[in-house]
Amino acid sequence: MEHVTDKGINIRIKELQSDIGFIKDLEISVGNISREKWAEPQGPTPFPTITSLREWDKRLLARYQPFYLPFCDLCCLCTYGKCDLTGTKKGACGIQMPAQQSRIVLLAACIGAATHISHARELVTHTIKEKGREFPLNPGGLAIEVEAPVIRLVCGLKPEKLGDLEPVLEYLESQITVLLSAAHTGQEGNHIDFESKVLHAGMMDQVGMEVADLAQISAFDYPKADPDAHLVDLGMGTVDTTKPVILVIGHNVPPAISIVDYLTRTRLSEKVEVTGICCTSIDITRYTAKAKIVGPMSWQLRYIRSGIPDVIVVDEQCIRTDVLDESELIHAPFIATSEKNCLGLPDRTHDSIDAIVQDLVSGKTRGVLLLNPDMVGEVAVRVAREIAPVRKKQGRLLTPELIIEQAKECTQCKLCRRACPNDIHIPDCMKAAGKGNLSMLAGIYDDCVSCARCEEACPQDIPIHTMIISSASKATKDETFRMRAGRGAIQDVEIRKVGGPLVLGEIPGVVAFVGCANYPKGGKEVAEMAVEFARRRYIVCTSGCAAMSVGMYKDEEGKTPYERFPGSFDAGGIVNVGSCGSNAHIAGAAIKIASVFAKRNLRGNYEEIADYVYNRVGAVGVAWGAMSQKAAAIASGFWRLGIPVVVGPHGTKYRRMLLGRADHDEDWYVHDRRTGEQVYVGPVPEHLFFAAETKEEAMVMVAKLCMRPNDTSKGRAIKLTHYIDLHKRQFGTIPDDIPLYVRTLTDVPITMKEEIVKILNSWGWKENTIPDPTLLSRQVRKKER
Amino acid sequence: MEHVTDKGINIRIKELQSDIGFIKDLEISVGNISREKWAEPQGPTPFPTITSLREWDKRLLARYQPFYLPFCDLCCLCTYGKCDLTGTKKGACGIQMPAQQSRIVLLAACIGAATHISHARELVTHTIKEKGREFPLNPGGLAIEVEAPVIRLVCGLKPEKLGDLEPVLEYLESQITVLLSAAHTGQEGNHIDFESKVLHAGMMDQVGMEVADLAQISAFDYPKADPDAHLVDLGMGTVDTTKPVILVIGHNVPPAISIVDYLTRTRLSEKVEVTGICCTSIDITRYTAKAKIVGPMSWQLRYIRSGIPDVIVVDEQCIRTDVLDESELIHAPFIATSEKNCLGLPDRTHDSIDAIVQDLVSGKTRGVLLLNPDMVGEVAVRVAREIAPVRKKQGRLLTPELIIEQAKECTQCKLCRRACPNDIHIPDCMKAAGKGNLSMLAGIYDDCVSCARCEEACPQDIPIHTMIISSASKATKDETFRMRAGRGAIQDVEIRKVGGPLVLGEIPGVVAFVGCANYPKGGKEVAEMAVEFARRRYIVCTSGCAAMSVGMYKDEEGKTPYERFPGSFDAGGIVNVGSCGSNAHIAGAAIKIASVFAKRNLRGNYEEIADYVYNRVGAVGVAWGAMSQKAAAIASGFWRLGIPVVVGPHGTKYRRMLLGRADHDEDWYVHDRRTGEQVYVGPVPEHLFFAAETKEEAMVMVAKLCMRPNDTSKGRAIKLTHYIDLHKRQFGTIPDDIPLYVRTLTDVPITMKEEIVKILNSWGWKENTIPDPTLLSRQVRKKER
Amino acid sequence: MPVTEPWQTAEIAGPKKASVISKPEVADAMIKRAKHPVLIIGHLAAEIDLDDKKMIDYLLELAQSGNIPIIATGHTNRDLLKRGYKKAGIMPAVAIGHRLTDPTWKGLDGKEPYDLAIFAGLPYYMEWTILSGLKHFAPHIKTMTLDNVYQPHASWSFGNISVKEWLENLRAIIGHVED
Amino acid sequence: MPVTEPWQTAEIAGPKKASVISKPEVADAMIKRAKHPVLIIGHLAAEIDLDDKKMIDYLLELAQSGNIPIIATGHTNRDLLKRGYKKAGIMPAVAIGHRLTDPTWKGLDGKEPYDLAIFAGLPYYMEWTILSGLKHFAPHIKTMTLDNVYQPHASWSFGNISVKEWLENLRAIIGHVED
Ligand code: SF4
Ligand code: SF4
Ligand code: SF4
Ligand code: SF4
Ligand code: SF4
Ligand code: SF4
Ligand code: SF4
Ligand code: SF4
Repeated sequence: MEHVTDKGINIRIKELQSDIGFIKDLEISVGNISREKWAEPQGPTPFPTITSLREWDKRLLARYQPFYLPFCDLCCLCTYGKCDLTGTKKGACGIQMPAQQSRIVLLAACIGAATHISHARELVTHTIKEKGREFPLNPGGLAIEVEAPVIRLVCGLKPEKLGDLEPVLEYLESQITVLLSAAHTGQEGNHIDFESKVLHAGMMDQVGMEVADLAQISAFDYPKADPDAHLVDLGMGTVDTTKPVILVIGHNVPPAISIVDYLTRTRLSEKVEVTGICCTSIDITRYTAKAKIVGPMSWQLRYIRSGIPDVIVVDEQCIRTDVLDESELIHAPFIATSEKNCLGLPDRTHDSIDAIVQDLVSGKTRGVLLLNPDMVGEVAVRVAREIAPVRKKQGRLLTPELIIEQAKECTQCKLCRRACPNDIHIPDCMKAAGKGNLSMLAGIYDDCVSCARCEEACPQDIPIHTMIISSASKATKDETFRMRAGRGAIQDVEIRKVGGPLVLGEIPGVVAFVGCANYPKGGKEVAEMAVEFARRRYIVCTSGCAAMSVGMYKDEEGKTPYERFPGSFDAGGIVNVGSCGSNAHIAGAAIKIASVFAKRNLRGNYEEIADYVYNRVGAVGVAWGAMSQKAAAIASGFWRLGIPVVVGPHGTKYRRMLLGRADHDEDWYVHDRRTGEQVYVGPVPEHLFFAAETKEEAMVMVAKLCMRPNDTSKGRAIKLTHYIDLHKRQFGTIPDDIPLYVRTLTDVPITMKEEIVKILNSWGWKENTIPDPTLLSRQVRKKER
Repeated sequence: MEHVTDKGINIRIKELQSDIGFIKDLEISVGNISREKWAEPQGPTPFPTITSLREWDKRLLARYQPFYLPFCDLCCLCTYGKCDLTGTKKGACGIQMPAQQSRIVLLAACIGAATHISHARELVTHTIKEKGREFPLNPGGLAIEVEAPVIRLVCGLKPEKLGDLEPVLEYLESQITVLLSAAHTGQEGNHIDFESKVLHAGMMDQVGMEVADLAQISAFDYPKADPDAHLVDLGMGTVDTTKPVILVIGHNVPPAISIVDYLTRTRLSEKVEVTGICCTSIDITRYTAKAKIVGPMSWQLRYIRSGIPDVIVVDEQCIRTDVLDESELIHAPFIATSEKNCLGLPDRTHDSIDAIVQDLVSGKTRGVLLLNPDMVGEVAVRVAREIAPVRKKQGRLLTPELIIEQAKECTQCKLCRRACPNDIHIPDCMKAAGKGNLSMLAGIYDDCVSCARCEEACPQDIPIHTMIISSASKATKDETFRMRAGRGAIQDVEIRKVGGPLVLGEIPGVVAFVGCANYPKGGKEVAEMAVEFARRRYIVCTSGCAAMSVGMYKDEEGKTPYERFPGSFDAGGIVNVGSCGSNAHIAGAAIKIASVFAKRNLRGNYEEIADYVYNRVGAVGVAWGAMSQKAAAIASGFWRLGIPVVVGPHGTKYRRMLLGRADHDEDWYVHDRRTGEQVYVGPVPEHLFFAAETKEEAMVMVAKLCMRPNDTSKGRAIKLTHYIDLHKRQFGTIPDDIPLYVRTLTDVPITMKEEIVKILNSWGWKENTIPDPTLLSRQVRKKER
Repeated sequence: MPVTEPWQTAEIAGPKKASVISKPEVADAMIKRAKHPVLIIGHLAAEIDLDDKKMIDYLLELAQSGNIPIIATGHTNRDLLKRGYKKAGIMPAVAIGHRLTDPTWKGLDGKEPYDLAIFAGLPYYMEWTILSGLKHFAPHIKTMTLDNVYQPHASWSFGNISVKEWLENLRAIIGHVED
Repeated sequence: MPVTEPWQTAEIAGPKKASVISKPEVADAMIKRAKHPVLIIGHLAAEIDLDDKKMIDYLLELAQSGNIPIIATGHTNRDLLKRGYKKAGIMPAVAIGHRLTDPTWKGLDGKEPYDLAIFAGLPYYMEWTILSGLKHFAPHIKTMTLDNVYQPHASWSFGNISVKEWLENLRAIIGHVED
């Protein structure tokens, strides 16, 4: 099927004075694509269909076999069901478990990609309305020439103006539609083809994220690829509770911008606190340093129940669906602002602001739906200022006495613990609390993801989660951190600088900490990992909720990682690109290494560039608390580009891993571009999607996954040093698979030479060559004889 | 968010001789929309967003409350899960069961709509490639002026050429993307808002279906709204097994057309049988009377295992995902033709046809993927002709001796029956078969949906389903029926003729039998219902698998319903509109009643027209075997238009009903357009989505659901007559809710006057007025005082 | 075949599952305790052989001896009329399910809300889905099924029991309720 | 708390569920019958108190008395080394799960395919998902868990048992395997 933008322009001039010399330079641009200004030749797959890259996918999937972890033995997707798919059983439609699981993965990836893409659509429409289609895209001023690496790569287009993004969106929407349809009963039946479609969804997602962030960076004048983007306040402790406080939650920044602009316009900026949770908070702090970030998604209940926010404004994505109820319990008026999340509220978009404010302040209505972001600022600010003195920050926290009293009601039935995703020993803590010892209960705070399932499960109606946060209220007040505002893209000059060292392996890798906050043991682990790799002079990137978790951590000197490490895309930097959608810039950086540094053609040339990234750029994504369908889509986009992703243990619930077989030598051959020979390069990277059991295992794996066939010996030695060192520290031994990663003796880290050579010898290791690696036979310059 | 087609056209002329009088009539059309030729004024909601019709939806959903039937107590959509949502428990994202169930309904509706829309995209792209963007849309020649009622209504566009359909598709794809995103964790949280989004998905689906069918009717020159469309062969018994036989399965006709065209071109039409299952067979018989329809979706295993097909060609949708394996077992080469359903096969699209044919015939490859439909004809025909003499129709049917032998292996463990969706008493039949009596086993054939779950469950590996169809092989051979080819749209002149009687109630209703073959007791019940209502002079419509089931039935004289009843959209007609996607014409007919007959403005005027249809057009959809996500989407489209849908008992697995409360008087008031008064009109129609337990219950309900507030007394009396008569026949009594449906004494059927008046009196019934009904206060001409 | 597994193998319900009616007394007690029980009979009751009678005959006996109102779903009323029983309410199964979720609904007889809904004779999967709806959304009502298969979404259900056992149980319940 | 319900309430598995190790002899028999068993120990084994020792101490004892090779997942090896055990293979849990689905894989020791995989000490939900993968895709292998919670996807699992009962069972198994 062809893509939507392949559309004719039909110009008919009925009567025209015959001499057409009168008209010169008639330029008709549709959807404003600047088609003709780009000299780079078009590659083989601009606007790829869902099968255009199937061969590439199959190559990856042959190395990285899906290991399915069915989340349920059944399928319940149509009225023939439920069908029992245990083992090799077929459902009524003939499907078997591998295809069914990959079908669910596809559904998740489609939901995730649709979320980013529809958000991109929203931002583009909004910014076009504000700035016009001709408004130039500007993610980094003069520092950036390749303004949209992902769009260039995938679509073969070079967008220059906001309007240029529209045909890209049309393409994405058409692909989501066709991908989603493949999940219909009796469509795709093969799991590898489903997986290929998952990768396509991921690629669409990546394009969608780039579209969205390009639009908002340009239109809202965010930091433009600035390594020194300003620092912002982070944490509940930073909120000035003496002021009226507005809380924004979600991912779509225009309503929050409307609040900030209204405050500026009315000179009330110093009078009202604007605080945020999730990506809206990241994006609003890209817009103004005055806003504050409370924390990642999992801070919603904590913050709301504290009673601090006076008005709650939600937009879209990752918002607890019960915030409306929670806001009511603290008597905070509520404003929903998204078509996608109407929460049953009355649509007051066409009412007068006075009337809306009055109804919210008087409590006549618990909440309103305002679909025009421009109204939100005035309504939210006026309501916050009027209600704050009345509310008096009324929250739900309990005094120690009340906690103890409640804890005494506990019957030790354990249902809370059995409902807790992290199997937290709540009953033990209750027992202690009942006896007056609240420290155990408070100790839960760090590991708790604030899902409140414990409360839901308790037959005694004990307000467990409230008790946890109440007993930890000191910890809450201590949450005063600084975080670097999302800088957006990576500069071309940074790429030029690190391109060589990265591709040769001398910078040991790029490690991106991204994704949500479904952590097995709290967010601290993310910060620890980030610091560890920054200290080891990897390039560390962050985004979204993970970027906040990285910031919620202080070293001995009281410095947060953002204060301690520079924000540049360089060895030892910690680079916060921005919100979830800013992940596109991390992919973009990898792509730009192929283009800006290695001068490969980008345009519509996906396979070659992915092959380049896969074989040369030692990048790894870590989504330690990956929770959402968006996270699934984001990961899929990285996989297709050949970048492995490590998730935490909850990530096994994504239903499958993509794992290599280091013991299958035959899986790890590449073509040498120079000679055309097939060369064994070892299992680098060993896995494409991997769930680690513990932080320690994750770190060792990350170090290992940074190796690439293209590493020079010097680079490989550096990478091996980190891998071996981490392995020793975390597991107590030297890894036993070292020989797989040593191609020539010069690969061996000098400091460990003796030890390693002994191992090599005992394995019967033989020296090998270091090729100019590629998986694509067409990349070979000199054909194999 | 604005829709995608709201896109500027930017014309810049740099140097033009100043006198612009030189250019006259410069027409630039983008995407070829013929914007300016339509005099009808634009209504309030062209290209509605996902909230534009929220108020209308809320009105419907207040009357028809969702009754959720959770298919599982859990949610497993993200890695916080699984979450236990039993009762009022919240998941880790805060969601509760009603929202979760409606979220799953939304997912299903999105998948269904995406399936139709991406198929429409495929057909439009294909036909444009063949015929060009300027090719005129022509669904009915001069008989049809309102060529695209749904598109006109929803989009406010009047498409005239194939190219005009593209912006419609862009709009649909953008809406699917945003709707799907609402299912992301932490987006929509309110069940009524989810349901509103479901309705939006259904409306998108309806537009998509219309786009697809318009394109194919026009480009492939199908019967054009022809009541006398040709009759075609239907049933396994009609296949000439002495010839090579090609089987096409699915929904996308171009590969099948390529087969027929190749046969024509090579003068082999008489030498090869082209047979089909599911909608591709419907559509290929719209193209040529020579093709044969084997049966609905559930005939796949039956037909393949019979060994008759020599080559199997699949395209997309509702295809068993194990047809590839099944084809291998009968040594039939296999051709997949859809990007959406690649089945892991090697893509041979760019190979030579000779090589492909050779590999398929030699068995070197079990199957190929051909993504260019134009290649399929030659490959399929040549392979069929070469392989047929070798295969010798080798099937898998068993002799009676072998059946008995196998049956003796049965241990009576009952796992087969426990796996059977229809709880069929297989173990008893096995016992009998083991003793040599095959009639019970053969008796299963009619009720069996051929899902083969029994076989999958059997620990003895008894080929249960094969035994069923083998023992019923006589029944199979007797499957020789005739069915009217899909006629497509309804003519304006037909609408003009029946509009009055329908709206006044004198034609008692339109009953549409649509959807899949997941029947509780075989397809015969569908035919029986269709005949019953045609006999009662309702207008009966059919489409898709249901249209085949209606045809697989003979009366005492050996006539099928299509032979017995005329094909005109008139009282007593049985109108096969075509494939599943042709359902748009049934909606279109309802819409045209408002427009062609009642002269209401269509253009972008959804709410008013839906209000019209809901209050005046006594139409009911029956999807007795509704199985798929498409069926869910189709139903949703009808609901938003105010047309109730009845499904079979398996339909409860769609997770919710939309049911009215006849006992809540306050629910059933309308505005009288003339007076503005609120008038009680009774529960008409009582339900919007209803699963019937039995055919008998369904028929009574259908008759009841045909009543509308606008019925004249004469019309109401006729409708009541049918309702009461059916109730008496099926349930043995006069219904006890008659008083709800009698507004004035003239409503009472004369023949039953005495009986009914007695009931009325015992209820304390009071006479009421018959309003000019509407749910929309803005429709009131004279405002209420 | 395990007693407390769903009869249709794949119809796994979730964490909250029906208690098994291990002996007739359990059912008796429930019925007797109920202030306003109702017996909902699906069309299969007239098709299923039980001894030399049909299942519906036993259900009818139960209703009459226990003075329990009957709601006939599907076309069951026809079979009740054949047996001379004219008092049944007629209502589709999904509609009665829906009404039962409304705690203010006073029943077909308008007396008071039903507090025990006894199901029998519906297609397994349809009874399953409706009982699921009630489990989640009708906390004010207890549900019971008298089919001989385990319905996990009910409050009480027989296990998957043999026809013989079933018959014994039904007879016992009828006897007790009469007492 | 019902013994054969999943420990995490919502982790409903499906129709095929683990047999409960009702007494230590059941586990013994399985272990003894196995030609090439393997013990996979997750990091929680070193965190969970059992009596005055840690769970890992008992597992180690079992491995040594039964001569069962150990694979350490997560960072468990650190804790094994602390206890002087140096022979453990090190492999992440998902990787070992994946390898086990390959019937030709000869194990970390290269001897012959494992036929019994004993899991212990992984986070409940992660053990759950991996055991699910094995239930579906490693029909050639039996799986067992020695945690004190019910893992429905295993072939054999304890029920949700008390620490006391668990300890008794583990001790008995260790004793028997030694025999
Ligand atoms: S797939 Fe999910 S929703 Fe479906 S039955 Fe399994 S747990 Fe329930
Ligand atoms: S989609 Fe297939 S496996 Fe799933 S319920 Fe339907 S028939 Fe069964
Ligand atoms: S709120 Fe915290 S303690 Fe409670 S279930 Fe969720 S993670 Fe566990
Ligand atoms: S669920 Fe409630 S009563 Fe039970 S152990 Fe937890 S806190 Fe105690
Ligand atoms: S990181 Fe995850 S939870 Fe956080 S905003 Fe992004 S998708 Fe949501
Ligand atoms: S989407 Fe919500 S209810 Fe579902 S698994 Fe995730 S957190 Fe639980
Ligand atoms: S193939 Fe027929 S008999 Fe077998 S399980 Fe399916 S419907 Fe029942
Ligand atoms: S599953 Fe097989 S063995 Fe069991 S009753 Fe059915 S046919 Fe007999």
